[in-house]
Amino acid sequence: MATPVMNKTAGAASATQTVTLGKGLNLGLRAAMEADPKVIIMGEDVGKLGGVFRITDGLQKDFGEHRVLDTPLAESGIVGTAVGLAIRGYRPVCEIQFEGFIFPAFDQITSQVAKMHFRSQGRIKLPMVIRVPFGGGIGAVEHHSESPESYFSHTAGLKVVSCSNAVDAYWMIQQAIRCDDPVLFFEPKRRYYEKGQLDVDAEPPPLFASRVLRTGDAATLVAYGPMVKTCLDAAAAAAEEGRSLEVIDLRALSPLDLAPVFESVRRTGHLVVVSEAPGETSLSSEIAARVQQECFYSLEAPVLRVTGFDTPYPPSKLEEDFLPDLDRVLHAVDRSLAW
Amino acid sequence: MATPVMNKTAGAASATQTVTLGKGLNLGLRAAMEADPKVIIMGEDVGKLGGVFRITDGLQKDFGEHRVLDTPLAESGIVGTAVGLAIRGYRPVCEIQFEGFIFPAFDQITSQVAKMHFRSQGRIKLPMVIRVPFGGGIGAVEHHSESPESYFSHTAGLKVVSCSNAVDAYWMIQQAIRCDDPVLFFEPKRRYYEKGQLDVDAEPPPLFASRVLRTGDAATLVAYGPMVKTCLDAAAAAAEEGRSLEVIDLRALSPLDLAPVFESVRRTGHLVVVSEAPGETSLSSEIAARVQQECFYSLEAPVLRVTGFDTPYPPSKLEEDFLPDLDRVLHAVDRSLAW
Amino acid sequence: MSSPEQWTHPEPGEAPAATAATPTAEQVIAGLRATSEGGAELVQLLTPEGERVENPEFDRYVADVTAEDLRGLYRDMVLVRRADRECNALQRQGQLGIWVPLLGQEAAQIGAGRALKPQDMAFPSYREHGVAWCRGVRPEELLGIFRGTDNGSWDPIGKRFHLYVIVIGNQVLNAAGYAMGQRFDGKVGDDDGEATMVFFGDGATSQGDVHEGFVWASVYDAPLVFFCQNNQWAISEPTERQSRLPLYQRARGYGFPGVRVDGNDVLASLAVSRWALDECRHGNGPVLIEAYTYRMDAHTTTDDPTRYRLSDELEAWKLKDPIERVRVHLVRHGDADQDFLDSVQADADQLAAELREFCVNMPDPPLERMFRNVYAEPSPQLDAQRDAFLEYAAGFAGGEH
Amino acid sequence: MSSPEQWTHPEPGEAPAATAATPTAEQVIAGLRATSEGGAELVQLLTPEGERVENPEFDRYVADVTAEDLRGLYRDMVLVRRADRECNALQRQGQLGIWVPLLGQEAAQIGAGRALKPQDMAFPSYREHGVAWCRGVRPEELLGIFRGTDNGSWDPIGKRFHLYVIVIGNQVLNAAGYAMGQRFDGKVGDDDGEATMVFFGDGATSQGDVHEGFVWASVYDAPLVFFCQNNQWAISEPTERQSRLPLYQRARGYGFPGVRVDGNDVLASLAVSRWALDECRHGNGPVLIEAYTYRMDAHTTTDDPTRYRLSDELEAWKLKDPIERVRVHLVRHGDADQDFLDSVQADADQLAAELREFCVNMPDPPLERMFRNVYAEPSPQLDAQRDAFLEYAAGFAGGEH
Ligand SMILES: Cc1ncc(C[n+]2csc(CCOP(=O)(O)OP(=O)(O)O)c2C)c(N)n1
Ligand SMILES: Cc1ncc(C[n+]2csc(CCOP(=O)(O)OP(=O)(O)O)c2C)c(N)n1
Ligand SMILES: [Mg+2]
Ligand SMILES: [Mg+2]
Repeated sequence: MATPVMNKTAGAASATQTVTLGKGLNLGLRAAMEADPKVIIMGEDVGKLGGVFRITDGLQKDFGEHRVLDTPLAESGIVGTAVGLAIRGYRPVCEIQFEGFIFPAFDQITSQVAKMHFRSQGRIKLPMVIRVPFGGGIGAVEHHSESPESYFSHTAGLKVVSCSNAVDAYWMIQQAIRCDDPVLFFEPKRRYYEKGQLDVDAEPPPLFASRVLRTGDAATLVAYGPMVKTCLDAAAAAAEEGRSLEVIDLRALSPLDLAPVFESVRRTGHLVVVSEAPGETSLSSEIAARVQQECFYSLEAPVLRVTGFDTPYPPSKLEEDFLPDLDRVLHAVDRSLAW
Repeated sequence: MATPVMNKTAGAASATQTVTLGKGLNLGLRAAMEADPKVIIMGEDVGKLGGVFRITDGLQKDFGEHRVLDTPLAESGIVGTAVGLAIRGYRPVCEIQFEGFIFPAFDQITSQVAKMHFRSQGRIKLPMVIRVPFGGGIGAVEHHSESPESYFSHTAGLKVVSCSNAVDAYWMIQQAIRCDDPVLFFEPKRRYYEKGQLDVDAEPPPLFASRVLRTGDAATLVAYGPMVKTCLDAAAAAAEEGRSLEVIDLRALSPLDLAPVFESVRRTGHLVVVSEAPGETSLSSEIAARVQQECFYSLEAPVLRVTGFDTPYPPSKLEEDFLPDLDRVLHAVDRSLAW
Repeated sequence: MSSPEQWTHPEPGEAPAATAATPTAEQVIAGLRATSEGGAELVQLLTPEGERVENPEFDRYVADVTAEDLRGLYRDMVLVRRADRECNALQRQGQLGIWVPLLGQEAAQIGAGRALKPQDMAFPSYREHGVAWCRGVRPEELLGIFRGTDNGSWDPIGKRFHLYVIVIGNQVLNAAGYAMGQRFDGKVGDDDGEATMVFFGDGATSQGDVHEGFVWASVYDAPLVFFCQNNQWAISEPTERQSRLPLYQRARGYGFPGVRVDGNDVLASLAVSRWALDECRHGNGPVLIEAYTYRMDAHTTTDDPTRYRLSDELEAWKLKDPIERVRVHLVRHGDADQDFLDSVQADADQLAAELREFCVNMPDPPLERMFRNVYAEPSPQLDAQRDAFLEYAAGFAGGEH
Repeated sequence: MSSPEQWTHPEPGEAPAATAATPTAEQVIAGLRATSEGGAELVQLLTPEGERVENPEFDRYVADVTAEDLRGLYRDMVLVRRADRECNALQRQGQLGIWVPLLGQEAAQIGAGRALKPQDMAFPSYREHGVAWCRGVRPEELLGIFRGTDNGSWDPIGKRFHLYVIVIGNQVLNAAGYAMGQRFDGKVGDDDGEATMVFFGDGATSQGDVHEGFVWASVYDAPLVFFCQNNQWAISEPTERQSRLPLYQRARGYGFPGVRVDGNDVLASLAVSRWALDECRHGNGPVLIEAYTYRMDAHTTTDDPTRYRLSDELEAWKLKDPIERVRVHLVRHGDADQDFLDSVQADADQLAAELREFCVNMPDPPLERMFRNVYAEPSPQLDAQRDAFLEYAAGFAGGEH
């Protein structure tokens, strides 16, 4: 599946290189644009500026203004015109500057993007990607640190993914662009500068598959996006206390790939789901609901959730208390094991 | 709390009367407008037409065009101007014509309505109500039969309620209007014509409280809005087979009032949650997640959910298969009891 | 309505006329005049009495229209009206869940629809049965939407006629994007260029998406014709609830042309639409057309107009019926005899009969349809749901399913 | 930019000038001219050289402005610029997480802010530090937003200055609703009438909410002044990405006045704002003002303008500095001596010193703040979350919290 791109980029980039998550996205976008002339990028400030996070850095210079569009300032317009371009045969990649600004586009996403293939009985495909930098921890002002992914995983017709590291970032963005379904692509902005070892000749795992990043038998930790690193750190700390935790990166938020989670929980009997989003009616609720049903007899304690609180995202001086951290994750593990 | 209204309407209406759910809302809106001159109604076609469901029938005629506003055709405009009117001291009641058309207003609701009180450190109150006819079963075209309540129960800062019968409709709409928080008010459109016995002199229960509508000991059914009647019918059918089911009407969708549910599940050991909304990342997920944690040792079977499928709402000829019905509810009860 | 000139060069101290909730007498009069006449800048080629009036700007766009062509336009209008009335009756008889009447807007839609070239694309709202007809979409293909069996059964790509869109305004942005694509593909610039036409109503002009469509189309020079059918009403709300100015003047704020055409004059609608599409296919888009017409029936079969408008208004508009003026013109010029009129009527009746026959025999969709085409690539989660449900449903041994 | 006249009466066959992704040479020139001059209809009372030019329409609105008043406006601008620079420095030194510079827009904001009467309401975006100053909001009260301790600590009701709004366009609809309320309350119609002014940028004009604000305000005759600061840039995007026409002309599509004022001329901004507010308080709203100005610093402290604009542009605008022209005017007319200028500078330095002192001593908010004021009426669910978390946090014995 990844073949055409790999060949192309293999030439462009050295076999293995150290890249940040942000750079992985940038390289992945470049590879996708080289692989398919129908791939275009649209958004605010994605051109000369390269986006406020520089994820599209250099792309307009190399691919031109008709493939990297600095659009007018309106998100419904960005997504709504992308729908038309996709119908016309393009594969638009829309950048939403910060997750808090996706809501003006919510109507186009729920009413048109999510339903087009269904309502056209499969005659229209909408191969479009909506990139959304999300999550907190960067000391930003309002609307720049939220986690709205649950709104989209509740919306049938959309596929939703989130990358947690540089290597996944490089592959997942290309796979999302090649996917014939509309994909919401959530990028953990606080992890844009985390480094990873990228081998562009490697064979990537499928896009909609969760992955066990660390094996363990005492309890299972499930997370996605920015919280994956938090969970890996927690597992490392727990290991020092002789407690082995399994860590699973969901990667696919909708449809969920929970088989590895069920398998893990059947072994450990304990599950802690970690997410920055407020817990109420969230993705973490869905995971808890599914696991308690699938693993009813294996669970030695209820599925516990470590999430943001059911409040608006607080002023940034308070965010480290709002966001799940290593201590809160381990505290939940303790509670689960002591249940 | 309800006193001023009761006195006013007691004069207007006879002690006990038979009213439909829609009429209960109409009388409740009238009572609220009589009780407080700051209450205004805004929406599309709410004036002369009285709304497409006639819920505001006669109100513009009696209260004037400055208290019942036929607005331009744009939902963000309706909600966004209502925010300003609320800041100015009004208590706007916005009508969204059908739930499928609330999405253009989603940005104003999540970014301004939900956060205003928090971000102003309590200096600004937004006592506004957004009325949303929701749910299916009426043989309508696209966007007229959906159940978007989960988007709002996931949004901190909003309060969300849904009425299931004529008497609750009359009281709950008045209580929502008197509430100093923004309230999303979901009306089960397929039940607008269900009748109830309204006594305007009765003392209504609090707004944000769930209620046990039928007691039983074999299993617990939890629902809200249109599915409450479905559950009551299922319980009646089960009773004939000598199986007593408890039925709880949530009424408050956010914040949830789950104490009665926990209490019930501790007795029955079995819970089936019923909702028309697609199950993925929904209110039904949240309830399952909370109950499995609170009642871990009481549950004799996992919390089961009977919901709409994870698909766009289908063409109406298929809706009776999409929507949970008596059979699917009892089928789930059987599975739970046989677990 | 008030002339815009007084606002384009504002004089301090001078006041805009109030046009809000409670209109002034002057406005009521202006409004009524507008409603009966369409204002000074209305483009009209055929009067309600069937007189052909000269128009130096737009005549050239219909100079090639022969009597044969005019008979064709007449036939189109008679047939789509007949189909519309049949569907209305089918709804009354319980064969359709709801119907959205076209009655009164035939000329606006046939004029626009016939101006479209094969390579052009059209994005309808939900009332464009006449445009559908011109794009080769059979009335039968619309029925599923209203009977609840599907969301429209035509191929939107093959017919170059997008699916109906119900969320007011959404399609305007989708059309702007499609038109941008036509330009990016280098399909704009000469007589063979491509263009797109998007349809929406007077009420829709208030939606943010329509504004954003104006912004995108103008900054990207998209070959897009905004075809606004001002049928005077958005369900129960008159156009005054949406705008102070005639809607075609909205374009002045964006820097592209806006024209008001008599939407009950099929020849004028054809001419202005051809002009607008030509502008677009040559790279001079976008263009806004306000087709000034009237919704002669209810908003939908579930609506009750007697609650909000006077029958006099309807009577006034009946005198400007879009079909009648063409018939009178054809007959007066000896371009149509009774045989022709009868044959058209016969064709219309046959169309209606076929439509009814088709409708009453439409099968219900199979259960699996619910789970089909949710995604283009498989979703194991959804497949599992489907299998479980089909197994459950099978349990009823077809009893109630 | 191209004159709108050519569009208001479209000639078939005549083409709108292309203004899209790749502008024509003619446009580049027009654009540059506009950028350096602001176009023919620019209202200017004080030239960059400090010359007072006559304006028959707007002079009357500043006829009462004394030398004392002008010194006050000068002082306002010097102080808000000094505060702005201090905050910029505080961000560089890590005392603020981010800062949104006002630099260059002092005249537009002080002119508008001083035109507001006590009974008027203002809805800012996020760059309105100068307007805040005029509403009696101390710079200290803005700091929490940028330091991350709160979302603004002033009382928006008491100061009649709403909280900053970051989601582009949202506040325009909120302001329209507030202004409707002023009218519904009968507070419109005479010199003591109330009005509302809402602030937004050039980029914001593309948002659906801004359009809907135009629609609502016009159909409800809301006493609302739309004050658009066109500072030429929306982060990295020039105004050409948002519109073909000068932004003040957008009002032509809605039927209310639109005026372009020299946003670097505090006297002109004051005059035009007073006129617009008067129109509104007398019931003749809404009105659009485009304050033609320039963002002399980065979009925010995290932005790097060198990636997208030439320094020449900045140099050209420095010649039109909003403060300098007033200083020159005052001195030339002997209305200000060195002592005055020095005293203003001293006041500015003291303000900056107090601001810094305040900033570095700002306490972090308490944990409970996170759970406070989410609702006006209690939420048992949230209270339980708070109690559990506070108990958990206490477990760390204040160690890391
Ligand atoms: C976003 C949205 N809001 C509300 C509705 C409900 N609705 C359906 S048609 C209509 C009126 C539309 O009026 P207009 O745009 O003039 O088109 P017309 O029906 O007159 O052809 C309304 C309010 C909708 N379909 N979409
Ligand atoms: C809805 C929304 N989309 C995107 C952003 C990110 N953003 C912040 S400021 C800005 C540019 C605004 O430009 P303009 O309206 O001209 O105001 P200025 O900053 O120049 O004062 C953008 C895109 C936002 N805050 N809100
Ligand atoms: Mg209409
Ligand atoms: Mg700007």
